[in-house]
This record gives sequence, structure tokens and C-alpha cells, in this order.
Amino acid sequence: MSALAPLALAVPLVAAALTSILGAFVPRVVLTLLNLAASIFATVACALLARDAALHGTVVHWFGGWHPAHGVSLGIAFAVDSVSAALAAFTAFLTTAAFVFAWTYYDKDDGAFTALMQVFSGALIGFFLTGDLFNLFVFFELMSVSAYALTGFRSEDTSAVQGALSFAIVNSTGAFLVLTGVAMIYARTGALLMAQIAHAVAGQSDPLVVVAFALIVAGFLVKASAAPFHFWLSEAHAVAPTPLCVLFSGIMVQAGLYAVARTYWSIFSAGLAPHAAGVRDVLLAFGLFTAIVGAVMCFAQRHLKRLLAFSTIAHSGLMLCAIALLDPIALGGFFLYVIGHGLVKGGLFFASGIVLNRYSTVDVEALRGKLRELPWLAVAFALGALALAGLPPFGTFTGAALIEDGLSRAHLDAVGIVLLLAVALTGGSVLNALGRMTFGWGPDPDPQAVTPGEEQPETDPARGVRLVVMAVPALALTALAFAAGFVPIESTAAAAAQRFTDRALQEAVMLSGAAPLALPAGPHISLSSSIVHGVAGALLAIVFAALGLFAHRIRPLWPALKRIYTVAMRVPHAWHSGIVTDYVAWLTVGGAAFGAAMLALVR
Amino acid sequence: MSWLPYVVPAWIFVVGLYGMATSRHLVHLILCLSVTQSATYVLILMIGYRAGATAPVFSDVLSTVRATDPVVQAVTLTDIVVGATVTALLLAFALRIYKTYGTTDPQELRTMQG
Amino acid sequence: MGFVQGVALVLVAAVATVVVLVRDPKRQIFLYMMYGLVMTIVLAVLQAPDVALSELAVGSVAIPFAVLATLVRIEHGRQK
Amino acid sequence: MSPRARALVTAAGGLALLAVILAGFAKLPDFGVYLGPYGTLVDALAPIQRKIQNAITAVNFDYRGLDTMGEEYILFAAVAGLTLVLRKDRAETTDDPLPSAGLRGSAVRSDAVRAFGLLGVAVTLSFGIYMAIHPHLTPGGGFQGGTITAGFAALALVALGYRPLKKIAPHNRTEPIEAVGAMGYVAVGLATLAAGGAFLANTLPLGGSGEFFSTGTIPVINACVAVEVIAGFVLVFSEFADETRREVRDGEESPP
Repeated sequence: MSALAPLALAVPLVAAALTSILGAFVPRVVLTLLNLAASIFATVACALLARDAALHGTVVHWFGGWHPAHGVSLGIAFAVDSVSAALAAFTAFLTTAAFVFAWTYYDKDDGAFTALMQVFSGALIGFFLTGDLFNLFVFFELMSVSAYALTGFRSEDTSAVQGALSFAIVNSTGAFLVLTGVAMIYARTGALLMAQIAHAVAGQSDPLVVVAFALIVAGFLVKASAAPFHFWLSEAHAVAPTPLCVLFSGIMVQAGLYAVARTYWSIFSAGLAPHAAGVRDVLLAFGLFTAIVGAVMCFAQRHLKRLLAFSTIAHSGLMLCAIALLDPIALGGFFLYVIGHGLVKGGLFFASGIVLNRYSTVDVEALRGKLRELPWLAVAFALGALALAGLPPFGTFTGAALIEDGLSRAHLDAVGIVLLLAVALTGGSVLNALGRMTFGWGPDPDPQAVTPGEEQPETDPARGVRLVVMAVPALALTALAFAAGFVPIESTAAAAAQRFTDRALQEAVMLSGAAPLALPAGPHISLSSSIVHGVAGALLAIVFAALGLFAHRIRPLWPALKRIYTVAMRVPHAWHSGIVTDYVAWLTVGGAAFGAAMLALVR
Repeated sequence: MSWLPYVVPAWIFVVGLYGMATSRHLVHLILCLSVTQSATYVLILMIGYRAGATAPVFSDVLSTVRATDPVVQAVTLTDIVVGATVTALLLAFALRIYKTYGTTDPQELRTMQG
Repeated sequence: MGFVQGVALVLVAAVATVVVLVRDPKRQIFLYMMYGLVMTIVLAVLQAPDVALSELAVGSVAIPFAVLATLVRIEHGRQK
Repeated sequence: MSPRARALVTAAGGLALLAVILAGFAKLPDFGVYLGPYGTLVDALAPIQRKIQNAITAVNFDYRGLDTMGEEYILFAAVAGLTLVLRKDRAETTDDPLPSAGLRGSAVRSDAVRAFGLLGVAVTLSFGIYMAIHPHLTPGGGFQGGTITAGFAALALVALGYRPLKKIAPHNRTEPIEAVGAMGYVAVGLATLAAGGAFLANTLPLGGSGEFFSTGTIPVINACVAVEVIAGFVLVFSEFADETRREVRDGEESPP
């Protein structure tokens, strides 16, 4: 069974190289089928690993056969628990959907796009499965570099390369922060295997450990697009090809958050557990700030892909809060939310890809009334919007319910309300855009407003079979997000998260060769009390959308309202200046603030 | 105060960040990024250094002289080569931006505002 | 810490500062090549010959080549 | 932000970050003290376990071979992205081709330059290849040797001009070669897995210490890395050279 772990990584990588070698010689359909087969294989392999890890405990593969001796590891290991395998499987699944969508989406493709997508997917799989800190960094870099290359891929679009450059500069800097932290902890422990580092730093919480933790987490938060490290995300999403956006918003950002959880639970909790309250407060502050910034900016967008990107930032803030609680049930909620949100956001991005393909624009104002031609697409958008707001039974609801449970147990109900407003606002933003695109509602666009850069159509408009091939993944993901709510998985997820946080068992399995344990039965969790919460989110979303669409009809109030809104939005707009050097400045300030807060509160 | 040498990589890291944030030319920005990256090489190799030790390359007979940490060197080695190709990728982006907008000043590129 | 190592480390920090503060890439690239050489020395005195060789090839040949090509192309565009 | 505000914000943030980082660095072991155990063990075990003289190579291609496999693919992805961006660009941009300027130094290339260039190419090439194929014995290996070998491409461009390089290494040949190098690495891992060992297990005979054919799979993997690195850098150099000499297509050096 443990051979499946390296295969799940190797097969996509071999497929990528083969695609690049054969690209010029074989017909495109062969390449697509090859890559679909590789992605499906990776999905199945990771799903089997997840099942095996749940039934029999952590699956460990020692690369090169270098089993540790006397508690010291010479090599690298994949330490596959049910959570990491499930996220890897979800990555491969989204990649499969993206390949289906891209099949007819691009008229021509010399294989480079497909090959890079496959490398990106393989990097994410390795990132989730590895149990070695430096290896985690290598896959982090591989994921990043293939993502930069893919974002610059559509370089016929005038702004694509600029988005790719901002993306690359900010994320590379984040990676250097991670590497600095890794080097520091290596200096202390002389180990790179997570379990071994944890063993070595047990009970230590001096400034070296705290700063190393802060730097590693800050670097991963850049990928997770936590404010004020988030600026690159909306630019990368605005310009990246649609199938790629699905992976960016659906799993890449969440991979950064996963790494935060992994770093804390598998390594640093050994030393920082007595100071958990400090860690929690810092992460919670950044998470809340991110959720608010993302939601507010989301509502202000008229470029559909940027709108969805800012909604991802808001939801990333919510997920960061879930991790920040350092509570196994909320962590289980985070894992479920990743899947639920990934499905919903994937469906929304595919839907906007269809809009872009058909109308050559994703500017909401230019699309006024157009979506009436495609009512099924409008319905998909509406369902996605309500799911973003947390309406049961969508998958996002289950995750949010567990997170909310954790918040109320920590007596942080006020935080829960702010987060509810934030996600409702992202749902409202999509509904607001939908009302304009479908019925032409809403005030006339402000002629002085900045018009988004002209979008180049990614390809010729698709009709007939080609449109169906694109519609299938869009509708299937939304349908799956709906169906996910009926799977009674919350108790298993909590049990898996509990196991994820069990550092002592990980150390025993990895270092002393102890037998891994199957997942225990999870705690009983009742979701019914959260239904009110979820419905309230959806209703709030409708209220927000109505405000955006109809507030201008309240004649006496409208000028004053508009003025307040414009003035209030001046600061966040100025902050998102589009200038990469500003982003580096904010990254410096944010990194310093994060590190200083950790130093001050964790003692 | 024996940690004083570690001020060097910390300084290079921060000064590189400062150069990036105040840059007025994309090529300058990319070179500053590469300087920031080089701070990590210095740090990592300093951590693996052992006073009086030789490089971890042994001649025919196993010497009794201690050697430095080969792990940090292996890690840095691959990183340098990879860093070079990433720098080249960024330069390609910069060139493309120049051809599109006719400017290399990052502060004049604000089409993504908002 | 040996004398040679101390000097090399101070030198590399100083050259890094200069490379960053020289704003004109056409002059900066030559300083950058020099930085590559100083870095090679630092890596060598840290007993890392393999890494030093890589840095020499990358910092003094590969990156400057790509940068010079980019600058030539940009300069050509400016002249028009 | 205005440039001045940005500089101030970054300076303040940078100094704070410096303070944070130094607060952590202050607790590092003193410079010159390495506590281990990872490196100490590898130094002690590599010559015995792998009959290898260069412990760094043992880490790169054996103990932590998976890291290097990842790095190979980073190289692959970066080069693929770079060629995509630049090539697409040249096919689409409409601005005038360059005049006769650029890195190759123009049409007036004296015989002396050619001769020295050739000499340089020969020396770099042989030094680079020597380094690339002896990683297990001396300093050097696929990465270092590969970059230096590829340096010959840069020299060849400067000294001889563009067409000789294109003849030796046309893009449509270099790109698949690069991918083959990357795939070869994974293939070694898959082969050892199929043979019943772990992924990237070193199952070939180790040979005697100091022999050319020794250390098991390490030379095989090293060869893959060397191929990938050389091809990757040749592609980078020639793509950037292409940028400076667009006149080839319609100018002096077009084929008769």
C-alpha cells in the first residue's frame, strides 16, 4: 500500500514530461487522454491512501529505503494520514475537472500548458503527503514556479504577465521567509523530518523557536493570501487561464493554510503548546482582518474573476480563523470547508470561464442582461453564491458549522458573527453581479470608475458539443458541492483532525516504528443548531445584493449613501494600488508585525 | 556575541527587501530579489559550518579531520541553480511587460488597480 | 571565526548593500557580477566548494547573460 | 503610496523585521559550532554505506534524492514558462526588429575573437563535462557541471554568433532532451519501486570506493540531472540571445 504514495506523485510528473516530449508529434486528443488518465490515477491512488490511513493508520513511505535508526532519519518520508491524502485526492480531482474543461476550451495547445498543469498538480500532491520540512519547502517552490509559468502562459493578454510578475515576486519573497525559518530550526535540531524536529524542540519556546515558527507561518500565509500578504492573489486570478483559477482558488491557497496547520501541529506544538493562547490570538487577528478586507473588496469589483478572487481571500480569512482556534473539531471543519469551498468556487470559476468564452469579457457592466440567453448558467451562479454564504446543505455549510462550533466553545461568538457577515457579503457580491448580468438591474455604471483592462477571449466562442464539455465540469462541481452536504462525514472529519493533531503518535510511528492506529470513532456532532446560522448567511447575502442592486431607487437617500460608500472605499482602493513594489513594502511590514506579535504574545 | 556573524545574512535579507520596495526598474527589482535569496544561502551554509572542519569531500583514505555538514550544502547547491532559472523566468516577464507597456518602472504599472 | 571569514562576510554584506542601492540596472549588473564573485569567496571559506562553483557559474555567467540580453533589448526599444 | 512614503514604510518595516529576525538569530548556536546530528551522521556513514567520497552528492542523489527530483522539475517548469513567454512574444509583437547590435557584438567579429572563443568553448566544455560526470569522486556534479557546460553556449554565442549554436542545439531538439532528463530521474525511482524496493532506493551494485562505475544509482541519476541542466540552460541562453537578434530571420544571416 505504501507504494501508492510515491506513485501518486510520480505518475503526474512522468505524464508532464511525456506531454512535453510528445507534444509536437502526437495528436492533441492523445495528450489529453494521457493526462486525464494520469490525473484520474492520482485521484484514485490518493483516495485509496486516505481510506487505508483511516482504516489502518498513517501510511509511511521512506524514500530510498532510508528508515530512521535510533530516532534519527537520514532520508525523506511521506507520512500520509487520512486528511493529507484526502486533500491530495481533491487536488487530483480538481485537476481532472480542469483538464476536461480545457479540452475544448483552448483551440490549440502545444502541450506546454498541459504539462505545467500536471507538474503543478504533482507538486501539490507531494506538498500534502510529505512528512519532511525541507521537502515541504521543495514542493512549495515547485508549486509556485509552475504556477508563475502558468499564469504568464496567456501572455497574449496584455495584463497577464504583469499579474504573473507580481505573483512571482511576492510569493518568492514568502518562500525565502519559509526557508529562513527552516534553516533556523535546523540549526537548533539538526533534523528535517517533522517528527524528529518535534521530538527535538519539545518543551522549547525561546525566541529562536518562536521566530522560526513565525517566519515559516508568515511565508505560508503569503500563499494563503492572508492580509496584508494577499495583494498578488487578485492579480494572478484576474489574468490566469480559467482552468488554472479553479486550482488556485480551490486548493493552492488552502495548501498554504494546510501548511500552517501542519507546521504547528506536527512540529511546533511540541514547544509552543503552553503558549497556545498567544498563537491563537495572533492568527485569529490576521484571519479576521483578511476576511474583512477580502469581503469588502469583493463587493467593490466589477471584473468577475477578480470578484471571485477577493471572495477567495475572504474565505481564506475564515479558514485561517478555523485553524487559529487550535481546536481539533474546528480543524476538522477547516478540512471540510476546503473541499466544500473548492467545489463551489471551482464551479463559479468554470461558469465565469464559459461567460468569458462566449462574450469575450468578464466585466459585469459590459455583460448587463446578457446572461438571459443562458439561464442554466445563471442558476449555477445563483446556487454558487448561496453556497458561498453557507446555505445548507452545501458542503460549505458542514465545514462552517464545525468552525462555528469551535468558535462558540471558545466564547468567540462575536468573531463568528463578523465571519458570517464576511461570507454573506461574498455571496451577496456574486448575486449582485448576477442581477446585473441576468436582468440588467442596478444603477448605471459610474463613467468615472476605473474600467478593468480589456479581456482577450481565451478562444473562439464554443457551441454545441464544445459548450457541453465545458458545462459539464461547471455544473458537476456545483452539484457535488450540493451533494456533499448529505454525506454524514462531520464526525469522521473531526476524528481525522484529532489524529492530525496527535503529535506523540506521529513521533512514535515515524521514529520508533510503532504500529499506526486506525481512526477512532469521532465525537457526535449535531449540525441542526447551525442551520439557522447558514440560512441567515444566505438571507444576508440576498440583502447585500439587494442593497447593491436597488439602493439607488431610494431617491432621497441615494446621493448620501453613494458618497459615504465612495469615501469609505477610498482607503482600501488606494491600498490595492496594483504596484508590485507596494506589495513588497506591505509584505515587509506584515512580516515584521506578525513576527513581533508572536514574540510579544508567545512567552 | 558569537552570533554576531549572523547579522550578515539578516542584513542582506532586509536590504534586499528594501531595494525591491523602492525599485524604479523591473530588472533592478529582479536582481534585488536575487540578492534577498542569496541571504538564505549564506545563512544556511553558516549554520552547517564547523570551525576547523574541511569540506565533506573525502579523498581515498577516510580522514580523521571533521567535515562540515553536507546536508546544508546539498540543499543550497540545488537552490542556487533553481534560483537562476527562476530569475531568468522573471526577466522574461519583465521583458514582456516592457514590450507591452513601454515602461520598466514598476510604479508606472497600475492597470490592476482596485 | 577566522580573519578571512570575517572579512569575506563583511565584504559580502557591503557589496549587497551597494548592489541594491545602485538604481541603474546597466551599472548594477556589473556590481552584481562582483557580488557573485564575493559570494563565491564566502561560500569557499565556509568550506562549500561545490556550492561555490555553482554560484560562480550562476552569479557571474548565467544571470548576467540573461540580464544583459534583457537590457540590450530594452535599450533598443528606448532608442526608437 | 508615493515613492517617499513607500521608502519610509519599508525602512521602518525592514528595521522591525531585522530586529525580529535577530532576536531569533541571537539564540542560534555560536558560529562555527555545528551540533548535528544529521550532517555528522551523513559524513560518517556515506563513505561506508555508499562507497562515495563526496558526501554532498550522496545527500543530493541518494539520502535526499526526492528533494533533487523536485528541484529538477522546478527547473523544467521555469524553463518551459520562459520559452513560452518569450517565444509567444516574438511571434506576436509587431515592433521593428533590432538593428545590428546586441550581445554577439556585430558583424565585425575578428578571427582572433573567433579563435579565442573556440578555445574558450573547448575548455569550458571539457571542464564542465569532467565535473558533471565525476560527482561521486570530486567536487562537482550534474548541477555545477551542467551550468558550466551550458556556459559554453553563452561563450559560443558571443564568440561565434548565433547560427552555430542553433545548428548544435535547435530548440525542437533541446526541449525534448530536457524533458527526457527530468523524466529519467522519476523513471529511476519507478524502476527501483518496481524492483521491490522503495522509491529511489539505491539497488544497483555499489562497486569499489573511488572507481568510476561505483555508488550504484547515483551516476545514473546524476547523468539525468546533467542532461536536464545543460539542456535547460542552453535553452535559457539561446532564448535570451534570440531577443537581441531578431534580424536573423529577415536580415544578414538568413540562409542563402
